[in-house]
Amino acid sequence: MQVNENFKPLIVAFCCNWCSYAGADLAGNNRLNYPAEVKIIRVPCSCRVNPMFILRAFQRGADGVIICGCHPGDCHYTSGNYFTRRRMSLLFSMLDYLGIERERTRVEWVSAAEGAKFAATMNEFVEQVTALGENKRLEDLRCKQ
Amino acid sequence: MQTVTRDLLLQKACELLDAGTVNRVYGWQKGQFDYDVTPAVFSSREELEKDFVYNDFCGANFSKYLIKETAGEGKILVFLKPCDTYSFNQLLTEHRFDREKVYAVGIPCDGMADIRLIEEEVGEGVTGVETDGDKLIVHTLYDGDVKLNRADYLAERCRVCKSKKHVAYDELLGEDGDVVDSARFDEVAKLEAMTPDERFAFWQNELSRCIRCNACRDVCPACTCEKCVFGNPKSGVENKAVSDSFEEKMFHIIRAFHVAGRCTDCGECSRVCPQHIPLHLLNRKFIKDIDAFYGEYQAGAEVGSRAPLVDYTEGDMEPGEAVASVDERGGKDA
Amino acid sequence: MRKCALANKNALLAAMAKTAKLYVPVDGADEKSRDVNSRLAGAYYAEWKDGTQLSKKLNTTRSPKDFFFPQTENMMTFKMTGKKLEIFDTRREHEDFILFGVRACDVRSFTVLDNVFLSDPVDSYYANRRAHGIIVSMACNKPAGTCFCRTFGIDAADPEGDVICWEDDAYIYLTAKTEKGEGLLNAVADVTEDCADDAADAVKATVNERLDKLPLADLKSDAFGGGKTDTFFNDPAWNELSEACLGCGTCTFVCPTCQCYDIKDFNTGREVIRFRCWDSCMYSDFTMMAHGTNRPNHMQRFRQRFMHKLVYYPENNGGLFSCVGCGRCLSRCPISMNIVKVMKKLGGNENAE
Amino acid sequence: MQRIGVFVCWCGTNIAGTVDVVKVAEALRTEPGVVFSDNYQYMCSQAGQDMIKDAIKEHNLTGIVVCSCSPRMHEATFRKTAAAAGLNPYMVEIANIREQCSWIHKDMPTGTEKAIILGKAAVAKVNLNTPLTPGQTPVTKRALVIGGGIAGIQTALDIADAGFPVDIVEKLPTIGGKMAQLDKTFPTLDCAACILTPKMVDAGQNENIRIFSYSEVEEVGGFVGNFSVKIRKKARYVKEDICTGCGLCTEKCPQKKVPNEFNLGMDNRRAVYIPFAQAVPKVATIDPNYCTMLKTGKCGVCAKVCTAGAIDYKQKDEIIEEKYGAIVAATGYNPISMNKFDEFAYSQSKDVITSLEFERLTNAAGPTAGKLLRPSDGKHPHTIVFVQCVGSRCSHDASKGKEYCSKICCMYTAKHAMLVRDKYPDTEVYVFYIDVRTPGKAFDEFYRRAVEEYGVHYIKGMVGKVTPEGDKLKVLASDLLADKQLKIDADLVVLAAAIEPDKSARPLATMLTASMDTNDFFTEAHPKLRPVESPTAGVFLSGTCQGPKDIPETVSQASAAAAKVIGLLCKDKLTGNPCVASSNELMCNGCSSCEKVCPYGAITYEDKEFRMPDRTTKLRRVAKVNEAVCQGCGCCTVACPSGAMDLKGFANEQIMAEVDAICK
Repeated sequence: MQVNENFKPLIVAFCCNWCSYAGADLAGNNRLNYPAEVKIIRVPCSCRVNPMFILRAFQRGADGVIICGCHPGDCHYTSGNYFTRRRMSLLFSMLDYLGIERERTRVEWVSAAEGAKFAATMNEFVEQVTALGENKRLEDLRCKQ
Repeated sequence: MQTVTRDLLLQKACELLDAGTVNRVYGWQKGQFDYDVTPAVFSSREELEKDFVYNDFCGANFSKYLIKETAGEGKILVFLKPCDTYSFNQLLTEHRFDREKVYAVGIPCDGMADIRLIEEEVGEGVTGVETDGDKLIVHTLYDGDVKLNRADYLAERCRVCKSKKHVAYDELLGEDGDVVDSARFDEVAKLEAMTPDERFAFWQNELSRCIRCNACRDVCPACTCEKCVFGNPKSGVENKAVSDSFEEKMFHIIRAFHVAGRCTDCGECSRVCPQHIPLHLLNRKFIKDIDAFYGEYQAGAEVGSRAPLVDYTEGDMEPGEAVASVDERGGKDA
Repeated sequence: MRKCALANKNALLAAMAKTAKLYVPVDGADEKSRDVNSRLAGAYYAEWKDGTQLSKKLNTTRSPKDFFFPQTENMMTFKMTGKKLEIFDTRREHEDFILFGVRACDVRSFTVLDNVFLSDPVDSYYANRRAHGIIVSMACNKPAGTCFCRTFGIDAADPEGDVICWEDDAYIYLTAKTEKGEGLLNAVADVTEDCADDAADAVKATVNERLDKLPLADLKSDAFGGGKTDTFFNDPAWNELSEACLGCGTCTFVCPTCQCYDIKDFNTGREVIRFRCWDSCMYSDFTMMAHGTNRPNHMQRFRQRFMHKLVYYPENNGGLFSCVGCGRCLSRCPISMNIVKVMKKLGGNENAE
Repeated sequence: MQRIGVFVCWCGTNIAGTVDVVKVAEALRTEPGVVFSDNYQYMCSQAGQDMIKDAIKEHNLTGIVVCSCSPRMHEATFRKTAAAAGLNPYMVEIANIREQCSWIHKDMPTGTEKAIILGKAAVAKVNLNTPLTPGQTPVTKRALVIGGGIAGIQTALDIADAGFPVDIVEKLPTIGGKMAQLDKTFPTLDCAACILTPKMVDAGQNENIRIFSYSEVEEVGGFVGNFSVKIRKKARYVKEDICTGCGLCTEKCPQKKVPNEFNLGMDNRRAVYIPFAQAVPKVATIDPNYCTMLKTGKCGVCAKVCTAGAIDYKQKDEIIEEKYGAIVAATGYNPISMNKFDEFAYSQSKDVITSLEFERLTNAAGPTAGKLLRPSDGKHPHTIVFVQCVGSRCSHDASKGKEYCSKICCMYTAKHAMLVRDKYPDTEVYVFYIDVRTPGKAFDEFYRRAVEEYGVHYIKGMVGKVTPEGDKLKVLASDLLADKQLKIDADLVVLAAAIEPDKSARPLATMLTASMDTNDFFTEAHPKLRPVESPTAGVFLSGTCQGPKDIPETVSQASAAAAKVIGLLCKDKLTGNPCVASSNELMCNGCSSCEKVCPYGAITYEDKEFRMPDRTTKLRRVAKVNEAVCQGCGCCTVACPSGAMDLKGFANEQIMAEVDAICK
């Protein structure tokens, strides 16, 4: 695979309001760097993330999508992330089955106390997606410049 | 050959009509050729005697029609093959029709033939197909009568039939069968064993044929939304035609996801696809994954069962593990 | 009339391909391929390249109308810069292309489409493509069981087109019917030779003989046509006929003459692409307007499609039916409901079995 | 079309240090819908807020975007600001350009570029925002406590003390629960009855408390603040208001052979009975399963002897309907059945007993009047073996016992052992344990006293088998620390049976739409932060129905639950969160997917008639969201295949607009 050295991936991160978004805030509070390629969308719970949002992000040119929620058992709404876990397991497995690189999707549980984990996860994910290069398999050419 | 005959079904239908148990019959109506059977409502003995047919081309699953038909007055008789009964139950689970307004007669099924396979073999001049025991006699325009092994020309879904057992009926004609330990996941396992590039190429080739006619959706007994997301401009995924290769994938991923855990694997989507896209391989992937990740689950086996996507356990696999676990399984099965 | 030995068919096609992009019917996968699904999907048009094997199938699954009226077509784009709106015309002169092996029914479908798109106001998108296309038609040596082109006065033994072809065991015979056709034949003169004008008559005779024997050979269209709206519109049989229809768009999308489209906008985030795409009168949101839809139930939508083919279109187009009897809907409809069944049900005694 | 104002905050240098705020404001000015865009040093300051208010008024803004710190910080602030200027507070969106931008990026161009994108996403969202108004529902100022054990009693007393009426529903003829059966309590060894019965009397006499004893909850409808509950008051064949509790009937009743459940069947009672002397209400109850009059129509002794004329053989079950603002589950626990533990010979010998039975044997009001005598022959036992963890921590075989620790057994066994050694110093006491767990105030000291002062033999190891032989119980056990097999001839074996939630809890949870864990303990709204609330709004948890706990813990949780109830009942109206799910009836097909994932039971269905485009009508089942109950997680919106279910404030279109803006 040809790797474009200047390639900067576009990463959409869906973060639940109660844990992961707060974890991201904590990363900020502690001035923990992670790439600007990561853009966070706040959702009430990871279970609010519809597979359509993920596909939409890929359609519009995202190179990776990550969903962050409370640790299993800690969901603010008691069970939301359990549903997220099932939905995303099946969706990601399906995307993999269609030949779309599995490294472009990820679910990570990040608590409000895990600012460091949030930053580390984002650094790692960006690196992983950068290595893959541009998302070609799930792109909408009309949305490319 | 089907173990139950047209005459037996006809007799049962007339009997129930005469007794006033039902006032209509959902059955198969004969067409121009033997293979172009149309689902139809019959309301009298005369209509039935004239047009009712039961042969190797009666693959249509009537379950979904019951949503519309139970809105009418009185009870309707419906003939259900084993695989149809799963859809029947699934629709009941989703409160889609009134069970009281249906008289379900379970009928054994010996698999249904696929006219496309036959035409591919003998060419397009087919004018009729008759069944003679384990042979199909194909009448053709240019090659006379051609004899084929019936078993080789059954539809894919019938060759890997998952169940000969009826899971719902008011009355059963003939003997009930068993759930079959079928090879229906073999093709999925083969794909799983491929490299991502091969898989991508495979699906690109298949899905690029899609003409977005929506036949798969419209025939699907699990697709009973009042308004489909693909027809709703506010849904963000609405589209009438494929404008881009992305949309082919988007449509089929979303559709498969929406029926995941609810799809009974009746195979109607693949049967009706004018472009012969193996859509069942998407649905079966979800079923196979669900079985592996969360324990075996057959949608429609029981009315009221909780679909895996609206359920969870605290010890479920993490998405990363789940995807990785497919490698091991794929490798083993293939 | 010109002819070319079948052994030299590749050379003939190569010569054609030199003049313009050449599209030919091919199979989804070769017979040996394990890719059963592509094969069963049927033939389709693809660009000819040296050595491309032509499909032996009678017809393609999708009709060649795609070349003139593609499923989606961009019409223009809009761009907002700050508060300023710009409109870009995306129309470009289409390149020349040749469609090879078009069947008589499909050639007629172009006439049906022309009547709609080329009459005033002319559809410039369609006209552009049409002007640049050359139709090389091919007589149907082995019409299929589902064929009924004769019902609508189409001659599968002697199709229309810019260039007409016949094929027997040894030769392919070609004759030009239009100026465009003449031009093409001149361009392939090196790989063809002159032959008698009646050289293809034997083929024609065989085809005619076969057409006589088709299962649907007796289907008549006489009961239908312009002015018959009142005869059929309120026929109670529509309820029964439409009963099992799923309301999908399969018949519409494989139909060579269905011409309805919707115009939609796609916002890419940078610009808005205005495109048109096929629509189907079978869809519940077809021609949805602010007040709702004008055909609110499914029977009405179902009726519309067949009334349009058999009554409304002929009424507005000098009696020309907008069904060409290609049989695609017969073989592709998920529930096997089709225009033949409709005609037999509604068409009075002459179509009774 | 919206008229949006954008306000970019510098946050001193916190933002302005790495984000060119002027450029951000400039870039966002040309976004669709934006009519005003400016920046300021501190948006959250009074001056900043005034600037926003002025702009809202001056430019007739319909929505605002504040590019500032995290919404978790100042979203509420800016919503108030907007409201003060007459703008709906839910027309405010925050672009987090501090925590998620300026603080994590080092260089100005990167920070600025990202801030612009985050701002664009917020603008895109606000373009689709709609004004939201929180719903208000009145609160019925009455609470229901289900279960009349110490947990229920404490909760009821606390609520009643705060001035709110409260009803206790108890399925037995008296309140008191398990604690009434206990002898002494650890670690202070004060007598259970002495501390419990005054509370029972308090509850019985409190003007704000009604006790429905011998009653069960039959149906629960409604939602937080507005529950309506049907209570079945079972016929006790005694007029409660007339019975004086004199007990004459219970002495004269000729049916003497009824196993006494209060003493766990170790002695008998009459067919008409008062469970124990301090019962509240102190009213007799006729047991229809044993009463000759009720079974055969012949007898009537109790009616004859009752001077008050309280006996009523014709009494019927009564259904009481009442409205409540809050419901507290206090359904308690039971020791598990010993059926699956026959290695301990529970079914083979009367001298193998459970700890609760042991409590009754040592209780002065028990079958032996407090003398420790073997049930089989009434002799004094000289060797007693206590077996810990019978059915608890059974992770190796979850089908046999429970995986969890029952928490109270270590302490009550230490108590039992100590009491035996105190009263009967000639008795040898062995305790077999896996671990001894004594976390609690004065707990470990208590246990150490048992070992060190009272000479109880604590042996780490499990009892493998108990075999009755003659009048002895042969106990085969292993001593893990000494690594040897032990054989003990015991006179009495006491099993510390695991405790499990009462069987009535599961059907109750279904009625309450409250969730339970796999062990049938009620789940908390949050295991750490909301431990006495069920995820279902308005339902609270008290005592062991939520998990194993001892008396002090139960009482503190009971009071905590009461405090939560009081907090709720104090309000005249409940203001909801307007960001709740709502179902588009025209698109819903009633498939029930949403209902199945809702943790709050906020979704119900109704059959509704719809006018179709062709003017026919169609009856369809459609989902309805109870906005007072919905907490707005949005799980249902994804479960819904048609997209009929959407979440206000985080609608599909809004989130996709954000995605689009970010990916532009």
